[in-house]
This record gives sequence, structure tokens and C-alpha cells, in this order.
Amino acid sequence: MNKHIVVIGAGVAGMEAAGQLSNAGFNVSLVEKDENTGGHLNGWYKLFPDRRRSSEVKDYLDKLINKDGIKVISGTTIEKLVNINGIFSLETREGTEMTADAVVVATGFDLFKSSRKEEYGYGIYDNVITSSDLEEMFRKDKIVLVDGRVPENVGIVHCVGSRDEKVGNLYCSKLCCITAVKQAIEIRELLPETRVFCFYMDMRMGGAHYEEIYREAQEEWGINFIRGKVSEVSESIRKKLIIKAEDTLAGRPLKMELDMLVLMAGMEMSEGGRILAKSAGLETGENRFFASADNHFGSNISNIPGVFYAGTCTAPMNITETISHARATVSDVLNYFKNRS
Amino acid sequence: MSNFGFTISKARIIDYDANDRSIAEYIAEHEPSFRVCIECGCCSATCTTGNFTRFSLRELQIFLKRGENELVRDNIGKCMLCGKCILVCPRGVNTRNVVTLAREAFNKKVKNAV
Amino acid sequence: MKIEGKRAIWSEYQKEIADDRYFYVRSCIRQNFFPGSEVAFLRIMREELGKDVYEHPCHTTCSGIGYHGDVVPVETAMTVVARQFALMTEAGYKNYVPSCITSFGLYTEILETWHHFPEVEGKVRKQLKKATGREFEIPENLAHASDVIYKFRKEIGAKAKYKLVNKNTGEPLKVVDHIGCHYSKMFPLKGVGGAEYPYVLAGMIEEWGGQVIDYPERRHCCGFGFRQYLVQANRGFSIACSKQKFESMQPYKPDMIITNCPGCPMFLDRWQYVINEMEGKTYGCNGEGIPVFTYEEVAGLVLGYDPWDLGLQMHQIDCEPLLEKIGYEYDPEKKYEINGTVTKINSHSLLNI
Amino acid sequence: MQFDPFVIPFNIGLYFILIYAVVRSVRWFSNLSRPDKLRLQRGFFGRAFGQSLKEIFMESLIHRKILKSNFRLGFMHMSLAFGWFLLILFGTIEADIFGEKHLNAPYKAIFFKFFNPDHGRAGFEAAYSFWMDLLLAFILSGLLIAVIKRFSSKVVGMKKTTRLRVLDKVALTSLWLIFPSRLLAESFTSGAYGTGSFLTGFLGSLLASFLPAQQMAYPFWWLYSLSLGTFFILLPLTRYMHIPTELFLIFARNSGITTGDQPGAFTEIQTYSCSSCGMCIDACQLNFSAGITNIQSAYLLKGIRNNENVSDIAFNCLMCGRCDQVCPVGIELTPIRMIRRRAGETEPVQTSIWKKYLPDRLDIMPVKTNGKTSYSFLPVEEPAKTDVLYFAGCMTHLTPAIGNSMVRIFDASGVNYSFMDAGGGVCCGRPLMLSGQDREARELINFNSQLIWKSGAHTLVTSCPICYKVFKESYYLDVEVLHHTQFINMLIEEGSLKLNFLRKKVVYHTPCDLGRGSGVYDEPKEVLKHVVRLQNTNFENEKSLCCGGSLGNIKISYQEKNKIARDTAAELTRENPDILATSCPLCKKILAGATETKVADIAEIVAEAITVPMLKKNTPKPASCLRKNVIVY
Repeated sequence: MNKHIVVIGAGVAGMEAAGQLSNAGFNVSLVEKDENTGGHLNGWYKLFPDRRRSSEVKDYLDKLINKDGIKVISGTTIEKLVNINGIFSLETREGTEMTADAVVVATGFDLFKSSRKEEYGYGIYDNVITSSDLEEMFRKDKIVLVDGRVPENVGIVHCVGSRDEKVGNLYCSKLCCITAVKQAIEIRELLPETRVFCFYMDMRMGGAHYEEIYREAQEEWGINFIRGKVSEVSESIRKKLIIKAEDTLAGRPLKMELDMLVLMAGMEMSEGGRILAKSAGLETGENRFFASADNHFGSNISNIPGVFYAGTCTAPMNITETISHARATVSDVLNYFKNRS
Repeated sequence: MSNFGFTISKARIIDYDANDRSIAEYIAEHEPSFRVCIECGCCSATCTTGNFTRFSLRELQIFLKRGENELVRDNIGKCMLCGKCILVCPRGVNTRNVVTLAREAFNKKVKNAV
Repeated sequence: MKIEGKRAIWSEYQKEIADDRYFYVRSCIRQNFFPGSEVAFLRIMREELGKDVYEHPCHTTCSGIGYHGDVVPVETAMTVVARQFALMTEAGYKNYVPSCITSFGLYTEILETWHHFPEVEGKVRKQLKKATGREFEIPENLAHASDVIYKFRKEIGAKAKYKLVNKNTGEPLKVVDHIGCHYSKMFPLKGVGGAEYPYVLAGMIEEWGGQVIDYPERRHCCGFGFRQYLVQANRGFSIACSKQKFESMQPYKPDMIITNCPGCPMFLDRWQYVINEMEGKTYGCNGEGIPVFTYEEVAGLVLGYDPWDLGLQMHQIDCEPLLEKIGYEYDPEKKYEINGTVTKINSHSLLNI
Repeated sequence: MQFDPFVIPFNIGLYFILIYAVVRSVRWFSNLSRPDKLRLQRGFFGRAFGQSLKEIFMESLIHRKILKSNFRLGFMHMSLAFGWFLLILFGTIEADIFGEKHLNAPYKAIFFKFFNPDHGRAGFEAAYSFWMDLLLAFILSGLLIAVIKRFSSKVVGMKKTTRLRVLDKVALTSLWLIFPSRLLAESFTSGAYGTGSFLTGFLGSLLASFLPAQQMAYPFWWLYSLSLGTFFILLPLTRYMHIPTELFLIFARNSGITTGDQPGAFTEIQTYSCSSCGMCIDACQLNFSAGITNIQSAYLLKGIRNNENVSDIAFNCLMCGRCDQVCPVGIELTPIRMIRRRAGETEPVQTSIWKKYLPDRLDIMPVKTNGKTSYSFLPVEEPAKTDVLYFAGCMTHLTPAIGNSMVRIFDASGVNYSFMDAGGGVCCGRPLMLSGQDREARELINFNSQLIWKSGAHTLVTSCPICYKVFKESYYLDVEVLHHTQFINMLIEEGSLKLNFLRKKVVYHTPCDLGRGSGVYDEPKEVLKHVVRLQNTNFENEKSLCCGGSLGNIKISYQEKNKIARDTAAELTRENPDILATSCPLCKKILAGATETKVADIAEIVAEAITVPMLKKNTPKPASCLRKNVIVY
């Protein structure tokens, strides 16, 4: 076949797509903006729902792309994508060019910048951290406050940057609830004396085994779930975080002192994806992610023939869904070339 | 004191840290299923007492967990223990024991205070 | 608390403030509460900074108090506001500077509304024309008077006779800044520093030698809230709001409170007295209250004006202990001297509401 | 030789226990309420006396009930009790006939062989000796089973055996030692003198062949006496107190004394009559289905005897009444448990051993921990006048098919009825009573009673056995209270309700509160026999299982409940019936969640079998309840 396909982004979706395309006989170039492949996978320590180490998934993906037919080009950002009679010309930020017979966009997502929710004081109050900062602490097996003490009370705020008109994100990021539950359990495992409070708007436990973990969190780990989003955070004179929320099920406002507040940052269209969308004329939806040709049977297909989507560049997905989505790209790519020949 | 014609309103806010949550802890210790309530409201919807008053077991459970005990103490006696709530609870919470333990805990508090 | 984090936010919320030729409009209630403040503003602008500040004798209420008190419909408010703009246009000014925070909020709201719904603006123009025969231009620049003082805080600082520093210890005074709700909570981009961490007063405090106190309830309303206070039955709620703030700031032992709104200094000042009467509580040091000032008063003090010219005798909480701390030179005997006669004011007479 | 020091321990023990029994009996008697005292006096000198003697013989000695249900266990109890009794009886006769004089001191009979080592060589004496050896062998065979049971209870066909305290163990050991030491003492003596029958004689000559029998005998006589003495002295502190207490209980019960709902001497007597045999443990579904093994009646009574806080035990019970049915002593276990529930939590009391010999009355602290309740919010209602009042009950509102079926049955039979709680009524009060809150329950009872009175109904029909029991027992109503199965049965018998026969195999689950609780076993089955083919299960009538959902248990977890429900449903559906029928909305709901088989209330089955949709005016014969004189208050 000897067709050359460029896969943009070497996260879970990009690596899976590249590997499967190579298995299908294509020459694949896998372009990654960072120095390392793996994307957000590198930022997580253990994965829900089974708490497997993210490195295991990473190992699988590394093995998948470690073959002759795949050329990994890291530290490179694609800024331009032009379609010239079915041949794609891609230009990197550094100005080098490459051509491709088809392009798979797997630019993934960026975590919502929590400092945009000013009222939570991320970057201002010492012990307001994000889910990804907490994951870094899990990796080091140590949850400590800035002053080195162990937190006694930890709050977790769901939906930071998701389902929030004020930051322009109307959608649900889907993974934050289960991440919150997973992290809450992990906190209790590491610090059995610490109390954990999850402030949620809805518990969206849609995935397989999610609800069971939620129940386990209540039953075995004694995690407190409070329905009501934290609306403001301030710092007391003792450097504790004072949060205010409405306990909507009690129908009363509630305030509480916490040592640490974890913000469950949502997912947004990646910056790389936005640049590409603009330069190549790829359509984006109201949620600013790439808009697929069809929600039901064309979720890998873009508005430009020969350009395909894989993974979270189209919508928030968990790893299982991302891998399935990336695999599905291959059949769309095969159909594309079959119809052209 | 001068008569100003008004007094300083009491805050409605639940001051979690200042509240006494020992009753909820007592209940959870003796009836662990107290923890798994997801506040669906099935119990209060089917409640015989709720038919006549605004007694809501769901609400009382949440108030206990937040340490807003006074409201619970004033209302928990309205339960007739008929057990309909147990049959409808999707999480298998032993609601009758929750009520019984709450009454017990309040009474113990009173006794200890005396 | 990381100050860099705040600075990053402040840098995102910087607004344009005109640097001369202001059309200044006074506040309805400030002229009764603390009349010295607006006088001080004009004096500072004209005498210290040499700016052109114009006041129109035909200026009326902006009707914001009625609008927020639910008695004036928005269209009426818009037409009243349009008339003020017409006065400005007629006087040949383009930079509109209200003294009142609620006015500022209302002007901002109306300008934003007109921006998004030009047909509303057109309707208001027609109504104004029909009713008064006047026409108006939209101001080129709308800034609250505190924005203007903020803009010239360095100039004022350069001329300062006093710093917000405890003369005896050399420590900066601990100053609580309280921003009027209508300043930036509705339109964060229209306020210096945004809504969460407003910088407009904090900038003055820093510049004039004080230390800004950030306390948990800084966002909370002073308690005025129009309807809360205006209806006697609701006053318990009004005072509870103020109390919540005092209790939250008390552990930081603030030396003073500085505000930029007509109602806030009034209620933060008077409610301290009422709380003391009701519950015997005080929130300052040595059983005293925490003195509350407007930013003009503070600017005037920094510039060394006579405290009694600034109207500090109108405050319920005595300012003298603070003046002593700063090492201020003034004549305490002249506190109640009006036109050369001393009148002792019975504090209760102020509160026979 | 008429005396030897070794008899002293026995003598002390014997006289102690005899005096002790008298003292305790007098105390119990004086603690009885006045009416109960009169009952007992009348019973003691009346016909009940013979009945009591018979019962003592049949139950305390022969252990007929245990024998019937479990032969090996019964034999064990019988051999020890009856065998020992006979041994004492015939030993006394032996001493009387063969001793030096008549009317000997008891020790002469017990240690007859020691004082008459030459006795029993030939003739009648030898025959008598043979009889005595036979009795001893009888006891020893029971003892052997007891020893084996202690180490492996499965041998006697029991799943659980009661756990013992230290004192119980000492007493048990001394009890166990009594008969082997007698055997050895008699054998050595027989061996030394060449007497003894088939057991002692044979063993004696065997032992004497290699041991100095004369010298060996004496220590064993000491051991025998010591064992007896120790056992008698320790008896009041241990579960063996049940031996004398049971005698008192039998007299009291046959005189017509019942437990009632207040603590008192009779409750105390019953508490001490428990032999911890463990029959209740085996019968308990919490034990064999849910694995809860520390709350059964034997443990409750033991806890009460030891002044422990038994509140957790008292409340963790389905109140199904299965243990009452199997208790060989006939202790009213469920009423006793109810009394403890009313008491709420009690402070555990530590008492010295001496104090335990004469414990204070098992009084329950009057302070309750149940908290205050108030149902002052209940509205005042004016019900419509009617003949028959239908009270569906709370649980029926969660199984609306039952209520709907009853409405169809009422309509089809042309009864003038009114649906009392159509819009959701007030609880009948039994759940509160089950949690020990009688006073609070009375508020609900009064409320419902008002409604019933005001309606002018002469018949009250309920679908819920829980309500039925409380209507029957605790409401003061001048109406006939019927469970809907009884009511339907009446309609069928009268011919007011015409039914088709459904070709279905049905098994019937008797609800606890209807069956054991209220004694209604037959009517539901009669109704079923009219419409379906009724199959038998291994758990009929008094033996019926509990569904597990009982409101009686406030402590049981959902998971444990579910285990019971699954086991019960599995047992009942062993023969693959088409329908598992019951007559309780709670049983229906619980069992329906535990089996694939269709679960239906009898009312539903009957409603399905109604011949034609009949209009009220076409009713051939109005139900009798329409013809009754209506008394309106």
C-alpha cells in the first residue's frame, strides 16, 4: 500500500491509532509536540476504575508503536495543514514540511486552567491544588501541605471548568467525578485519619464499575459527599481554607475549614488542536472540540476528506473509549483509500 | 440597651466545624449503612408520617451528617417505624435503625448532660 | 497566600481611566452621610493634581437606589441616566466620573445593555428627546471616582505628608479594604483588579504605606443592601451581614477600614455602634471600634488635610486613636466647631431612626 | 460402719441445695403478683397439680419434646435426668430395704455400696444390684453422648451448641465426674469384695486383677462425694439452676400464670428455667441462614441472668416465634424478648459470686432510651359510615396488587365496604410496639380506633398480618377483626364469592404474625384449596419459616435479610410450584425479590379466579356481614 499517514499527537489516541494503522500496513509518522510520547498518561499515577498503574497502559502503547513502520517525530508542533489534490502538506512550527496521504488528528485535550476560576484561588492560596497536582503527590506516595504538615480535612470540588457557563464550557468532562472518587479513596488509603469531602453538582457515575466504586467510597472509606458546588474559597488567619457551598440537599449554605482543596479540572480542546483547526479549516463544535461528520456513525471523520479524528480531540473520553475510538479510525482510513482507488 | 426595633439575625449557614457531629458518628458506627445514603428521597416519598407533616427522613439524615442536630431532635420522634422506607431504599439503608439510634443518641446526650 | 498569584490576576483586570477633564457627579446619600468626602475629592483633583473637574448644577439622582430598591423600572432609570449624559455632552465633557458605586454600577449596566441592544438605546434617546428635548453622547470614558484616585495614587503618594504607618512602631497600618458590591461584582472587567481580588483600594493602601488585610469575608456585602436596610423588619439581616464581616476581620487586628461606596462606610461605621449597644461587642483594639473611612478621607489625611475639614467628626467610631497612631497633627478641640461655635452632638440623636 | 468423713462434701452440698431451693422458691412466690399467687395456690391444690406432675415426669425427666424432635439429644437428656432420678429412687429403696434400718439419711443411699460392700451376692439382692448397674449404665451412655456433643455437636444432630462460662464449665466437669467416679468407686469396692453385678462387678474384678482394689476404692468414694457436693454448691450459679427452677415453672404455668408484658417473678422463673439446650439456636433462621450466632433466646436469657446489657441481642431478632415452638421447657421466649425491648438499654451490673446466689429481682431499669415521640400532628378525620372497613396497611401500599385485588373481591361479593387507608393511612402501631414503644404505639392505636369507631363498621378486614395481630391483641374494638384470608374464606363458605379453579400448583408460606403470631393457619389454606392445587412443603404451620423481612428486627442488615429471604424462598420452591402464595404484603415483597418463582398474595390469586365480573346489583346473595346488626358508637 505504501500510503503515508501522519498522526498528530502521541497521546493514548495517537499512539493507538499509529500502532493500528501500522498493523494495517500503512507508513506512519507520529508527530508529538512534547519530547516524550504518552501525553496525559504521563501525568496520572493510577487509573480508574481498577487502580492499575498508568505506566502499564503506557508500556502497552510503547510496545505498539515501537516498530519499523512508525516514525516518531517528537518535540514538533504542526501549525499548518493544507490539502493539495488529496496530498496533505504539513508545516511544523520550525518551518519544516512533510507530506501525507491522510492525516489522523489526535491532539487530545488540555486540562482546564484552574486559575481561571478565580474564586477558588488556585495560584493564590497555598493549598488549593488540582487533580493533576494531587496525582503527582500520589506518585511520590506523600500528600503534604505547603508547610509540610499532613492535611486533616481535604475537600474535592467537582466540575471545575466543566458545566460552567462562566468559563464558556457547557459540557460535562465525564471523567472528573470518577477521578474525584478514585482520588478520595487514595487519599484515605494514604492518610487514614484524614477526612475527605466531595462537593459535587451531580455524581455522574456512568462508566462500568463507577457506581460500585462510589458506594465503596461511602461505605468503606467514609468519604463525605456533599451536593453543592463550592462557590468561594478564602484563607483564614491560621492559613486554613474556608470554603462556602450550599448543601443543596439540606437546603442550607454551609461553610467549612479545610487544609487542602483539590480542584477537579475539566477537559478543554487542546491548544494544538485549536491552532490546527484554524489553519486547516477543520470545523469545531459549540464545545470547541473538533466537530465530527456524524455523531453516530462518523465520529472519526472530519469535514476534510482524508483528515480523521481519534480520541479526546472530539469530546471528553476515558482511556477505554479513547483506545476504541482510535482503533475505529483505521477502518475509516481504509475505507477512504478504498473509495479513492 | 436601646430599643432599635430589630435584632441581629442568626446566620442560616451550617457551620460544619462548629457543629457537633457525634450523633451522626454514633449512628454510623452502629449502623454502617447510614453512610451509603445517596439522598434519593425514596424514603421520604413513601413515608407515612411524611403524608401528614413535612417530616423527611432524607433531610434528617443530611442534617445529622452536618451536625444540625436540633432540627432532627425536634422531629425524629414523629417516625412511626412502620418500615415502608426500608422496602423502597435502593441502597439498603436500615432506616429504622437509623431512626432508633438517633433517638437513642439524643436520649443518651440528655442523660449524660443530667 | 501567594501575592504573585494576585498580581497575575490584577494584571488581567486593568481598565482605562481618563487623565483629565472629568464630568463629576455626586452621590445622593454621600452628601448626607459624609459630605466632606466629595469636597475632599474636588480639592485633591483641583488643588493637588490640577485637573479640570466639572460639576453640573442640574445633575439629579441616577435613580440607581430606586432601581435596586425595586421601585424604579429600568427604562426610567435609563432615561434619567441619559439625561445625565446629556448634561455632560452639553457641558462639553466626555469623561464621566460618578462618586457613587451604585451609580457606577448602573451606568456600566446601562452602557453594556445599550452596547448589546442598540434598539434600547434608540428608544431611550427618543424618550429623552421627547421629554426634555435633550440629546446625548455616550461617555468616552466611565470611571468611578475611586478609579481616578487610584490612577493618581502615586502622585498623591509623592505629595504625602503622612504615611499609613504606625509612628511608634514603624509598622505599616493594617488596612481592610471594602469594595462596594456594584463596583465590579456585576462586570468584573470594569473594575480595577476584577471582582474576586479588586485592586482599586488595595493599590492606594500599598502606595500610601499601609498593609492590605485579606480576610475570609472580604467578599461579603457591608449589609446595606438597600431593601435590607430600608425596611426596618429587615435590618436584623443588614446588621448580621456587617457583624459577619467584623468577626471575620477581627483576628487580623485591623487599624482601619477603607471603602469606596456611599453606603458601606456608613453601615460599617454605624453598625459597630449598634452591635455594641445590643451585644456589648467591639471589634477594634482596646475596646474601641475599627475606624471606617472613605478613600477620599484617607487621601486627604495622607495629604495632611485637617481631619475636621474632611468631616471625620461625622463618624460614629472616633478617628482620634488612629490619628494618634499616624502621629497626625491636628486640633482635637475643633472637632465639633461649626463656624467658630462648638456643638456637642449627642450620638443617640444620630440613631433615632 | 455408719459414717465416713468422705460423705461430708456430699452432705454439705445436698443440704445446701435443698435449703437453697426452698429459699428461692419462697422468694419467687412472694414476688409473684397477687393474682398470680392466687393462681398458683389454686393450681397447687387443684387439678393442675396432677397435670404438673405428669408434665414434670414427661418433660423434665423423660424429655418427651426433645425425644420427639431429636432422638439422640432427647436420649442424652433423658438418660441423665430420668436415669439419675431412677438411680436416686431405687438407691433410696435399696438402702431402705437392705440397709441396717429404715429411713436412712440420704448419704446412706447414695453411698450404699461403700457402707454395704458385701451386699448383692445372690438372689433378690443380686437382681437388685443388676437393676442398679443397669441404671448406672443407662446414665453413663447418656453422659457419653453429652461428652461427645460438647466436642462435636453434629453427632447429636445439632448445628450449634451453647457457649459456656467458666463456672458453667466447672459445674459441667463436676457433673460429668459424678457418674464415672461412682462407677469406679463401686467397681473397686465390688472388686475388693467380689460383689457387684454385670457392670461394677465385671469392671471391679477386672481392675482388682491388677490393682489394689481395697486401697483404690476409698479415693474414688471421696471423688464421688466431692463431685456431688461441688455440683450442688455451684448449681445456683450455673445453668443447672434450671433443674429446680423448671419444677417451679411447671407448677406456675399449669396454674395459668403467663408472661404478660411486664417484667416479674414469672419472667425470672422462666429465665432461670432455660437449660441452654440450644434447640432455639438450631431453629433460628438468623443462625442458619444469616450466620448471626450470638443473639438467640438462649443467649438472651443467659445475658439476662448475668445482668448484662442485652439490648443489642433483644433487638436483633425477627420475632418470628420459631424458638417458642421448639423450646422443650416451654419458655415464652418472644414475650420475654418483648419485655426486654420495652426496657431499652440497661446498664450491665457486676455482682460478686455471693450476691449471685441470691440475686436481686431481675428488675429492669425504668429509664428508656427510646427517646420522645409525638404524633400530635395526626389530623382529625371523619370517615364515611360503612359495614366493613378495609385497612390495607402500610406495606400493602407498596404492593398495590393486593389492595386492588381486595377491591375487586369486595366489589364482586357485594359487600358494603369502605377503604380506610386508601390515601395512605396511619401505621397500626405494631412496629412501634416491636421496638418496645408501647406508650407511643398507643397514640397511633387511639387514632385508628377513633376512625374505626366513627365508621360504624362491624367488621374490620386487613391485608397485613402485622396489623391483624395488633388489631386483635391491642386495640379495644367492638368489631370483628379479620385477616383478608379469613374474610375471603367466609365469603366463599357463604357463597357470596364464586370462584373458578385455576390449574396451578401453589405452595403457601404462612406469615409469622398470622401463623405463629395469631394462630391463623387453616383459613388461608382453605381459600387456596378452592382455587388451586395446594402443595405441601417441609415448613407448614408452626414450622413455617420467616421471610426475613420482619419488622421485628431493627438491627438486621439488608444483606443478612436477603440471605434469609433467599433460603426461605429456595426451601419453599423446592417442588417448583407455579406460585409461591402468601398472605402478607411484606412477605410477598421480600420473597418476590428472592426467587424466580411468581410470588402472589392469596387475594391476588382469588381475584384472578373470580368467575365473572359481577356488578353489585347482580350479587346472588349478599354477604352475611350486611345482615348483621350494626352497632354504632
